[in-house]
Amino acid sequence: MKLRGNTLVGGTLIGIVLLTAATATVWTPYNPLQVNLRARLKPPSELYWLGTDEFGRDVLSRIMAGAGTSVLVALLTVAFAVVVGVILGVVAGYVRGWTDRILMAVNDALLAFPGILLALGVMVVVGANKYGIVLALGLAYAPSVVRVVRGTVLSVREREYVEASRMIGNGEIYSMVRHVMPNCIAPIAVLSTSMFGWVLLSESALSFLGLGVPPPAPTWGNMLAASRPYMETATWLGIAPGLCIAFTLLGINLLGDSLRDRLDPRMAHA
Amino acid sequence: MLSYVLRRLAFTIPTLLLVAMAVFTLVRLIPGDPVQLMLGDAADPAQVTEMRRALGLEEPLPVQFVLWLGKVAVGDLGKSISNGLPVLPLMIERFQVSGLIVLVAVFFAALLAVPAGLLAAWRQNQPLDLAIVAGATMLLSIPTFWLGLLLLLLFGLKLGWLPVVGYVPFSENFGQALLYIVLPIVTLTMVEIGVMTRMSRAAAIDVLRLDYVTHARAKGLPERRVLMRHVLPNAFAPTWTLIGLILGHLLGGIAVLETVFTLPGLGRLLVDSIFARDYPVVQGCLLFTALIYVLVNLVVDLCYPLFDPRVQAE
Amino acid sequence: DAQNTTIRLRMKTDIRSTDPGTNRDGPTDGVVQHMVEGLVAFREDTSVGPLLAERYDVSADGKTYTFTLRPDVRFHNGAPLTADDVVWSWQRYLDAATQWRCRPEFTGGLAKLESIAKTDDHTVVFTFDRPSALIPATMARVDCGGSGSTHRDSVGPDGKWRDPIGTGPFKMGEWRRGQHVELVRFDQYASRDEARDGYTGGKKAAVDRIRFVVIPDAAAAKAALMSGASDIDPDIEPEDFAELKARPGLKFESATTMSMATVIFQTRDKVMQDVRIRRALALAIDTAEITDAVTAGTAKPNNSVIPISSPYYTKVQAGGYTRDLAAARKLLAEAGYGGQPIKLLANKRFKSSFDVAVLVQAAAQQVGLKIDIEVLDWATQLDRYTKGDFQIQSFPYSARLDPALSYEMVTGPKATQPRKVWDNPEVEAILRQSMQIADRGKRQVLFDTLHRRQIEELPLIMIYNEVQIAAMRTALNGYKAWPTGQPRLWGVTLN
Amino acid sequence: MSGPALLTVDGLKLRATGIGSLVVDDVSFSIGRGEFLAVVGESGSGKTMAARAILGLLPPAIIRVDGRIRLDGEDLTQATPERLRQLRGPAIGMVFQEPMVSLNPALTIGTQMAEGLKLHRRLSPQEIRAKSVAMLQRVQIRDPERCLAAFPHEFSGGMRQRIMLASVMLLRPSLLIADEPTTALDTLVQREVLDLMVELARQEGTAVMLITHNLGLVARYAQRAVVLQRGKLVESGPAQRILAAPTHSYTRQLVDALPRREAATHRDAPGEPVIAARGLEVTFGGRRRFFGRRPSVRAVDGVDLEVRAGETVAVVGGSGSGKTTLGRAMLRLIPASGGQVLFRGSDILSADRATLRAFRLGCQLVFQDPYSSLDPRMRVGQTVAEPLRHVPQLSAADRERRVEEVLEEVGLGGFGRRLPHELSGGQRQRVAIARAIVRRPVFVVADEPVSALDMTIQKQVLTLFRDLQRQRGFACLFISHDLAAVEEVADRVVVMQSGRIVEQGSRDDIFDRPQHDYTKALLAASPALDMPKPRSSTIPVTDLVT
Ligand SMILES: Nc1ncnc2c1ncn2[C@@H]1O[C@H](COP(=O)(O)OP(=O)(O)OP(=O)(O)O)[C@@H](O)[C@H]1O
Ligand SMILES: Nc1ncnc2c1ncn2[C@@H]1O[C@H](COP(=O)(O)OP(=O)(O)OP(=O)(O)O)[C@@H](O)[C@H]1O
Ligand SMILES: [Mg+2]
Ligand SMILES: [Mg+2]
Repeated sequence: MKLRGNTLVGGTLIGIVLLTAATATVWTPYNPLQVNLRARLKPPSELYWLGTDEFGRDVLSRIMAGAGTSVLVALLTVAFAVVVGVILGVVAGYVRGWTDRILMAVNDALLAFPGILLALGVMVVVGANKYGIVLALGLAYAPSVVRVVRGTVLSVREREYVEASRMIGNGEIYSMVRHVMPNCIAPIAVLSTSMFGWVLLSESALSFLGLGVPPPAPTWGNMLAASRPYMETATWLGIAPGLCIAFTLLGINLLGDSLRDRLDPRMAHA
Repeated sequence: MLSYVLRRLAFTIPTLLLVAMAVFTLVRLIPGDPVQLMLGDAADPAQVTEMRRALGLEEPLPVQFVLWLGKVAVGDLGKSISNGLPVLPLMIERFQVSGLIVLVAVFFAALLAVPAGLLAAWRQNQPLDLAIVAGATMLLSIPTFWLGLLLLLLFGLKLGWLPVVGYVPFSENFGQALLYIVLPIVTLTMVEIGVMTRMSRAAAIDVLRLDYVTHARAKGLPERRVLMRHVLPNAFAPTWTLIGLILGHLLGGIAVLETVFTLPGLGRLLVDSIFARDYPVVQGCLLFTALIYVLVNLVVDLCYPLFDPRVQAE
Repeated sequence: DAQNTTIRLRMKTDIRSTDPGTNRDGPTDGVVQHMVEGLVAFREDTSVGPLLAERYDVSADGKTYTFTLRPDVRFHNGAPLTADDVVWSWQRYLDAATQWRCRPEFTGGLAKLESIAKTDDHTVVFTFDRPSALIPATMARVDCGGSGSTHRDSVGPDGKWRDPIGTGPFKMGEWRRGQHVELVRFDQYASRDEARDGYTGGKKAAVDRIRFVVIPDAAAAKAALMSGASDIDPDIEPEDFAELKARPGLKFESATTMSMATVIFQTRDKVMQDVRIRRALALAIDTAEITDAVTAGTAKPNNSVIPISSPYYTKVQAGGYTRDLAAARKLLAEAGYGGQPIKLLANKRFKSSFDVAVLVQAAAQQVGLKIDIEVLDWATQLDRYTKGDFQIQSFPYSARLDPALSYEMVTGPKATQPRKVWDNPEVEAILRQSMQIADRGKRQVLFDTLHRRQIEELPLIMIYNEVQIAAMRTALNGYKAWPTGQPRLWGVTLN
Repeated sequence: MSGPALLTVDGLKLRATGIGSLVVDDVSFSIGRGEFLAVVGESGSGKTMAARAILGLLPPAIIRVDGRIRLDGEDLTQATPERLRQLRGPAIGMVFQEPMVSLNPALTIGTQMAEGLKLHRRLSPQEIRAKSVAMLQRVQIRDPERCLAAFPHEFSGGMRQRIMLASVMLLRPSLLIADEPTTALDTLVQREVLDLMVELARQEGTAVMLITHNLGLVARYAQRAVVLQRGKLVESGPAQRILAAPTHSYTRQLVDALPRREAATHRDAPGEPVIAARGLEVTFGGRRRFFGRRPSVRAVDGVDLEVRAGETVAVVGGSGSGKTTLGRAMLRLIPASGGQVLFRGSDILSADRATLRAFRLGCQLVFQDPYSSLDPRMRVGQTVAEPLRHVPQLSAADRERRVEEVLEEVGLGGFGRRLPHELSGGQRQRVAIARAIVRRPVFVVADEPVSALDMTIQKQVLTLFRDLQRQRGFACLFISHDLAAVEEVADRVVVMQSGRIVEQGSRDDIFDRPQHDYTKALLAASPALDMPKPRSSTIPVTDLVT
């Protein structure tokens, strides 16, 4: 099977991110947590390739050290939201009736909750730790997945091949898993890759509720958020994590698209 | 149809009740106390208790809940702890700001994103597609505050075309109001374009390979018409669901945007109230957004058969 | 045109109400103080002077205060200020239903206000159950609304607060919630003859209107200032100072305020109860360096609870900790500290709180103290503070204009008030003494003792007093920053 | 050939990129104005692809590697996309093979019909509407006004096919390509539709390229015919000549395979009915509108029917008469609004789970629209293997063998790795058949199972059915418009009209002594009956497998 451009570019980008994360576990140019008040807000130079932040910490080191955490948190959150969302969405859309109504009532209730409140609630329940953010954001995003999946299922379940599956004597659950779900892939793929980006960005928003990755450990999200007051005076502070997020997202999208094409046998020869 | 709508509306009641109950418990469960915040580091314990009693916060929770619910049932959402104003008019006033921005922005976003997605799907894996996908992805990875501030600095400060802070209601001065609201709308539109583009692209790719598209082409329809008339309606369903979601989400939460552009909107009210532990306002806002949410989704569901007539409205 | 000048001043948050000293916060006080005035008020140097009173006399036993009102003062509705109005205002304050913030002070906390009586139209007599040096200062307290006198029409027939009808240089204009509060010049304002001095002295308004514009976002506020959408931002972020300074058309005014950035300890905590560990931390940090980094070089370090701008701040108070890593390590070893992690609470609502936390953590690491930062939202942190449920906090204290009040903020019995960080009966006794006597020299001695004990016992590490920098357009003349941190727009002109 | 050639196809070669083989291999033919050309051939021989190549609408996986296509002297292979677009519709009209998937589910029939006219002819909306209604009337759609406002899924297979035909013919193209346009039509409508095409050819000089398996139609309507086999053109010439005296062996096989009546297999004492419908009624509620609802349609109206073990009951009747609905209702795929369906004596409309499951495992359906009934993401092998999940104690290897066997039986050996969209229409139909019979059910509803198959494969499939019936004794409800096929396989025949059974009886009774006028008309209109029955037929069916 020939490698297409998208796959190559996407794979390279993600590869770089993973490689960076792996490298950071053994080596970074400086200690990413090392405060150096004499070298505050230094622009990029030979000494500090990406400059330093308001505490004189090396931005490059922090970018590297933050890669792993950022990606892991985003990955876990998306996985949580998608798994929960797809299961409930498919069930609601496929079974319909009262199950659907009850699920949707709860779902809509959850949807109406702002992330901050959910996060504060989660904080109380699970305490302040890294996984709190996964839970909080996962809970915030899962209802959207439920809605989108349910919508698609509503239309897919009317297709004749689902009827055919029932005709064969396949159980409803099997039909859901085998025939309905694969044909809902497209919107789920889009939503989950987009969500990946949202999590990378909003992870920092929650860090001030005690839910984020505990400071001073860097993540791209909290680096970006912290760069805000220096948007004009120390542009590099925001640009570095911003570009990292953008390229990771682009990589994931490209890779996701080509993966989807590959998973979709209809596209194999196109 | 009418009975269906009524039935659906009846189903909003359990949802709202659920929201009411959850919000009520949650806001009281999380640490922090409005009175404490008001009195700050100089709080005198006795005074705290007294003020809490005056606000009705010293009653047992179930009693508070029932009292509150009873008032809500007759349309009284209570008064803000922060500034003593009745919650309902406060919310409605703020909602007019957020609602307008969100509706217009989502409308424009859809107007731009859906055709862009179609175009990308149509030229799948070609340079145009790659450009659109890359653009959408970039937009997805720019935080609202960043983009908003950038636009603010560019158009407000560098070019001086638009005012930097503030808000004027449309009822007061239409032209002025427009100036104040342009940037927030543009920002929000750009932020929402990303995901919508990708959603419509994905759906369109699926539809484009169906036979009726080929058949439409066999009729000699121009590609534009094939895309707009034959692909779009069938590919629109997931995007439509998404629009419903975005609308619902945003109506309750464009706090960041409202902060950057200094707009007195509902999102800021809600977030400020959460941080101030202003229970009545939080409860009211959430009940309100939940209601809006349910209504938006009802409309979304009602419109569903328009795109896929095979799906019956139950 | 000059006929209709408006000064637009940036506010971070909307005001909570216009009722002095009740439903309030910093910005609320700032706005309300333009409209209402009390009998006394703070001077520039944080001493107390008369405002509505022409003068006041204290009886020998210190229990009776006689205020003589200025004769020409008028309320915003044109009515002259009389002793009745003062009595009415105070009765309202002392009514529990009003929820006046400082009511506890006057119902026994500081002293019990036993009676307020008018002797004639321009004389009011306050009688307390015991003497206290702090009575005038408390009456002047900004967070008490300056105990402002208002006309009874400020309250509706239902007893609810409407708009303030005060005697200040500006009267209520329009309040657009979430957007701005506009005040209009009070043309019949009877100013004192002296020059402007804190909240008292000459207070004649020089512009027609002032508008307090709510701009929560610092970046937006900066843009507003640079684009001319606001005329003055009385409290810019320190990190913006350098950038704004480079801009033409702007000028600056700064003053060291009395609010404090501190690191407080829970001395009942298993680990933190050992003073050697607290001292190790104090020796590990370089207060000057932290202050410099957090405030972008604008503030000066201060290890004393007494603010630098206080007249009681002397050489003694300037004595604090000096960094000594070796000593710190030694202390830790002596204390048998085994590397157990210590939680440091901070918040991002006050950026300095978080920044201080990060720097303290980094400093602690150098001597082997393992500190984990936990960031909370402000309400949660405050709750933990109030309950005393923490090990260390990076905590911002609000301004207290009298040293005794500053110490009062941190000391007290933990049993009844868990938020107090310094629980020592001896210290409390000294403090009580400092509150009763009025003699400046004697008080200084007491405060010096308190300072030495604070350095010794280490219930908290005071780091610096916030410097407030106001940035304004060069067209704005006559604005002056002062230690309360509150803006004052009388006497300010806009060309 | 009458007049100069309108369309010339010269040395056309099409390659499937995925598989790498030529699906059309050096095919040349031409059509003159007003000429009626029949394209016949094996299922999967490349007829559809050749036709789509003319329009320049090949699926992405198929590329033209060689050959020229000229229309009126203009080389279409060199034309710009814009030029091609202009030609499509008014110059070349094509009716696609699978009407079910060629109509846009989201648009009303009216919109879809009006589109072409709006684009290519300057007409007012009223005129467009009038023309649409008239054309729908011509193809015998009842209540055409209502039809315009309805959505595709509300129509029967045959109705959709007619709608497709109508919408293409509305434009009066100079070249009409009709890819098996009558597979879902009853003989009466079929005749009407083809007469319409002939009329077009006569009046407007339209050249008609008719792709079909129905040799009866070829004989009756076509002037010339070309025969395709495995992508190659094996014979061409005047239609009558080819049918009467085929020269190529494949053509001979085709003609020989024409169905003919065999002795009804009145099996050893037909036992209990496997399945029976009693007073079955199905009503479609009509679509909800914003206010009120549309009047409902009673698609099946009080039907009594029994199918016994080992018996094939054919259901014939007009398009839209409720055959599919009846079949689906008997399988409980759509809710019945009245009556009973008894499976081995117990009513399955009110059955409990266990009974229902036994019923599901015992019964199968060959969908009228095979394409939609195949999961687009599943390979042929997976699709056919799926029913075997429910056969206990079947090893993976056994299962695979069984799948291979069945695919072989329907002539799809080696197609296991293909996906539905990589198949021809007839191949898809066979996948659907294979799926239905792989588990050896006791009752099958076969809805037009051979409509897209050429004669040789049709024969093979029908033989397969009969063999299974003989060996396993399964019962079959055989829904078909193809009276010749019915005549070959049915034991009993049921004639439906407007949801009611108007006549039923043994095959011989119905074919030889029809009572009802409708039955008589249907039989009279069957083109296959016009054909002289070929006599020699000794080639074993299995040799014909591709
Ligand atoms: N996308 C594809 N990839 C690979 N092979 C394909 C694809 N589409 C069609 N084919 C193959 O091309 C051949 C020709 O298909 P075509 O649809 O033209 O057959 P046909 O003559 O119309 O048959 P039928 O009478 O069954 O409709 C078939 O063998 C089919 O399997
Ligand atoms: N979902 C539906 N909604 C409304 N009407 C329907 C629906 N499905 C079928 N019908 C109507 O029911 C009638 C019978 O349809 P059915 O599909 O059973 O016909 P058929 O006999 O199988 O025809 P054909 O031979 O053309 O396939 C038709 O008039 C059709 O319009
Ligand atoms: Mg074909
Ligand atoms: Mg049918």
